[in-house]
Amino acid sequence: MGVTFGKESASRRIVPGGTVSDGPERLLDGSAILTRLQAAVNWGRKYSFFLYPFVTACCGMEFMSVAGPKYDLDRFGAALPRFSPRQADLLMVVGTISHKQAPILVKVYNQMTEPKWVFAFGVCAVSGGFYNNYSVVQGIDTLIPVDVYVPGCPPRPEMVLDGLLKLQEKVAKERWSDWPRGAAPVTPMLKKQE
Amino acid sequence: METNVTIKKLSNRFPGAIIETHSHRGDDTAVVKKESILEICTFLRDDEALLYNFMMDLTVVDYLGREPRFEVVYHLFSLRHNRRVRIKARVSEADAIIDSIVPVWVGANWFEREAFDMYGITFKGHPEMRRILLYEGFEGHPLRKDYPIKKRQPLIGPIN
Amino acid sequence: MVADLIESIAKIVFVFSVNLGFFAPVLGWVERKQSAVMQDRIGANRADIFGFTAIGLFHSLADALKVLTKEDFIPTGANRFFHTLAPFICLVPAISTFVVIPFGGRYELFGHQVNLVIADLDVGILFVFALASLATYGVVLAGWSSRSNWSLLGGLRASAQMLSYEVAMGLTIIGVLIVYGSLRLTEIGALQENFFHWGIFLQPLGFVLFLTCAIAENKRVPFDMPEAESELVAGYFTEYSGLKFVMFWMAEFLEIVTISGIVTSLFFGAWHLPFVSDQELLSLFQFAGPNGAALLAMLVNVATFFAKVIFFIWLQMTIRWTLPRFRYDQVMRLCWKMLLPLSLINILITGLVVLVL
Amino acid sequence: MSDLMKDLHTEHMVINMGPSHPVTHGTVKFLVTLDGENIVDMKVDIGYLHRGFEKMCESGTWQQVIPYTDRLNYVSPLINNVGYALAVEKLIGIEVPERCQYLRVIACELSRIADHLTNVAAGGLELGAFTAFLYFVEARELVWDLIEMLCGARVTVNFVRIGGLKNDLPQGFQDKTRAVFKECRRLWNDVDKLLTKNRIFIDRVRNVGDISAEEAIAYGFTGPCLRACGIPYDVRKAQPYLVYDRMDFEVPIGETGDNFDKYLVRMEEIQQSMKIVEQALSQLPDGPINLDLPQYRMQPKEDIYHRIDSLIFHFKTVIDGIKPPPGEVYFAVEGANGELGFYLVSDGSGKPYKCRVRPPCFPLTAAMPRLMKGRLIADIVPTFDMINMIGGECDR
Repeated sequence: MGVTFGKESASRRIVPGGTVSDGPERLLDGSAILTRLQAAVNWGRKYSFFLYPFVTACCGMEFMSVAGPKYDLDRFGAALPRFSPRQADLLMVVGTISHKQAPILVKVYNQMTEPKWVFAFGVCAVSGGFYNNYSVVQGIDTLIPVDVYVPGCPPRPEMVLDGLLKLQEKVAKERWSDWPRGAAPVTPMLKKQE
Repeated sequence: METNVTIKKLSNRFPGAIIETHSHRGDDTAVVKKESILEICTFLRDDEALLYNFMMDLTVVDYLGREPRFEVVYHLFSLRHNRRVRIKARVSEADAIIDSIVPVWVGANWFEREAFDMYGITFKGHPEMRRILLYEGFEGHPLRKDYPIKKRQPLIGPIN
Repeated sequence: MVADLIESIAKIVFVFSVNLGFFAPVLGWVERKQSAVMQDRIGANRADIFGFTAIGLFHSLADALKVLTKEDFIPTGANRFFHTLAPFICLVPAISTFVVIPFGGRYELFGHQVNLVIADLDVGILFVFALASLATYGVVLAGWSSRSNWSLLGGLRASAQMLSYEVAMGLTIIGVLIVYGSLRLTEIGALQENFFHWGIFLQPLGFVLFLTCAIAENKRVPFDMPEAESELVAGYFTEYSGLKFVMFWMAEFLEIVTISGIVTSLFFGAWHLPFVSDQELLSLFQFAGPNGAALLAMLVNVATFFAKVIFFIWLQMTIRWTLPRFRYDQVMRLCWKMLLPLSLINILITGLVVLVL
Repeated sequence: MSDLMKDLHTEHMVINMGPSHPVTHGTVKFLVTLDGENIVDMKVDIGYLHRGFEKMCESGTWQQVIPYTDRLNYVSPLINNVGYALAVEKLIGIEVPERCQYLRVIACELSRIADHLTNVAAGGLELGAFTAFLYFVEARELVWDLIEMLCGARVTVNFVRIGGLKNDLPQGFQDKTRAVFKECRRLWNDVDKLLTKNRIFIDRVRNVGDISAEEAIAYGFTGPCLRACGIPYDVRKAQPYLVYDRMDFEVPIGETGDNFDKYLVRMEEIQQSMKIVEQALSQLPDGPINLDLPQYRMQPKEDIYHRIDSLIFHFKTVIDGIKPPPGEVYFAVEGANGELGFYLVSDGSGKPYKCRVRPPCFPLTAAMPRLMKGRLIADIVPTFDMINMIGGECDR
């Protein structure tokens, strides 16, 4: 029997074991050429993350260190920060997201072109951290889908590199049918005046 | 002692406007009537013996249950005399309006906006009295003691 | 006739495979690695194929694969036609400029004259300028058609900057033209056989001015106003994604190669080895017979040319990673108040010297 | 020319810089009205990193505030720690032992070095001088190694306690400091060569963002930005706290208050702070680092495990919090950006009734429209960098 996950993936029925039971993927499943091509593309994607650094808070200090000479994110092919969301693949949410900031984060996510991944950097992005109050979003996964969670306040650079490697592993296992992800499943709550 | 020169001068100059004074832990403090805050600030800035040219900080304390409920607290600093003073003005909840001191120190602009944002005190004569740290559409003033700490007003999202 | 055709095709294939197949991807890698070395880092080195990492060379391949499968995005309300056209207008001139740059001399091979340039135009240098001006349209169109304020600002800056520097660049060349008396790049190259007749010795000021203008024309740091990251997000290509975005990048990289090629042709003795004349080179390879000697000499010359090109690429990369960025008005002031008068002075001095001699 | 301008149909362009824009560090929005490249008007919108600092402080005990202070100015957290602890100590009316005071000075100055290094590095980065950025990030990494050695964390340190410190100096700290400072000075010299005499850099920063001393005072400038205007106001000299009066250091000042002066002041302060740390280490006296007042400062762990009175005090201070007498104080220290003041109100309970921070970069950011009007859009970059707005502190 299939298991259905969440609202956004309701159209996809996923069987334990990982094969998708219906949709176009079924026809292509087992096609050797497509599988090899997919593996090659995944290989390319995992070594070529263009980052969009959504840096808001303290974790930015550690983010600088991760990009700096000692830890050197560039070794994994993820050093090119693109400040235009159109060109970025990996949205690095570095730091606390307040309710005032949330619509902007969602907008940036929606502006990014597929395929796109999200990296929650630091405990504030993961769960809101110890700021459990009126102004802080309790984890960015309430707004946008997240691929890797790296806790820590701020996380040490080693943890960030580990998170990046985990993401690479995840990307290597992806299928064509995982894309596109589409826009973030959120709706405006309060009317915001400009 | 020369430490309370400021308070002495203030009491001499504005005998009717000073409600009380103290120097707890060496911090000279004067509680003044809110109607005369602009006049007192101008005096503190311009008097030769005082010259409080820095408006260091402006904040509000919410004494819930006391009347008047709010205290607007000004911290001033004189570079020439290397001296600090704290001026407080009490504002009631029903009439939460006080004169803006932006004409005296232009730097007070954002501090007053923040006080408005967090405590809902209106500063009369302020050039741009609107929220600064929170967003338009946020209801209530979060630093008031009766605002629940976890009462969220999200702009976006199904959750939160 | 057939031999001519074969020769042309061989040259075209050679030049384009070197440019597109070697320089374009490798320069991406070089830029990453050189910046890494300059900054005490290691740089990209993890992408592997069957365990081989090739000191990070495969990262360029990974980038290419990813970019090819990235969503192609056109903003709502943008002009779809021009938005798609713009990167092509940028890339095509960058590729085709190399057509007139000679990468070797003339050789007698099996009774057939081989001239190592694809199109030996008698107005070669003008052709370069004409194509360089075309690239401006690509940038301006990209900025305008994206329907974004950042792009528009980037496009405006680009149009002003590139046009201004074209004027200055054109004037810096005139000194060279006076000295060598030709617009044909092969001829200018051939005249630099003697080491002391290299453009750098005859036109030192012209060389410095030309290199500055050329880097500015290519919009790289410190002249990257149109794409200044900290001011305009990504400038004129803010709204481009995937392949089209990379086309702008490739155009930039290829232009580095082109600039290096032109600088080498005009100022650094083109394909000649210093202190070795063509005759001496040929006599050096006498042992291989006349055809073999010509072939070997040709190889040496081509290698020399590309070695010089690579040197200038390195120089441009070093400048890129060392200097901070100008401000927009300073860039324009530098052009109109410094480079332009200096190049006029250069023309004047060159003219006087030529007249007197 | 003016007739031509009248005939041309032109309109101003309004663009939105931020809150997610490379120059704004993700926490501030500039609404810029442009006439071509010139800034006609500018509005600054902050609050994107408002995390309810004061509300959180009021909900915890006095000691639980210290981790929150770390995250105010997260580039120099130790200064915030020290400032808060000193303010609470003033409220209670106690003074920490001499050795503790020296160690707090060392901690403060290390933080200040890291802060200024970061600031100059970020300034370089945004002007395109990527290499200078990485040199100073490397230097900062070394200073962070020292901080990590001292308190076990790199960024959010939580090192200072009310009435003392978390721990004493670790073994070998002196030697490590000497080695690190040697390396820092070398990198400092490299960056000095790369930037201070670099014509492009000078052109970008000189005569941009300048402000007169009177205006700076009216806006409430403090710290390096005020000193760049030529006013030698430094809380460490004006109202010496801890043992700063025993240190021999100078307060660098500028002349015009432009970005170049701010940069030079910060560069010189890095040197002065290194000098202070060296002096403090050489003068460091022996003795306890914590006050022996169990109702305010936790007793050593051995005592808690073995003595019932210590255990009771420990229980009371952890569960109820320490209880300063009712009253109010304002205490200012010299933060990396200027005067960092804490205004505390106690109602005699275990929780702060009010814990207000005077953020130094709040008035600095407020002056951005004044500094930028009539300038070019590219000038926002160095000016905003040299103001060094830190989101955590400005928005709290």
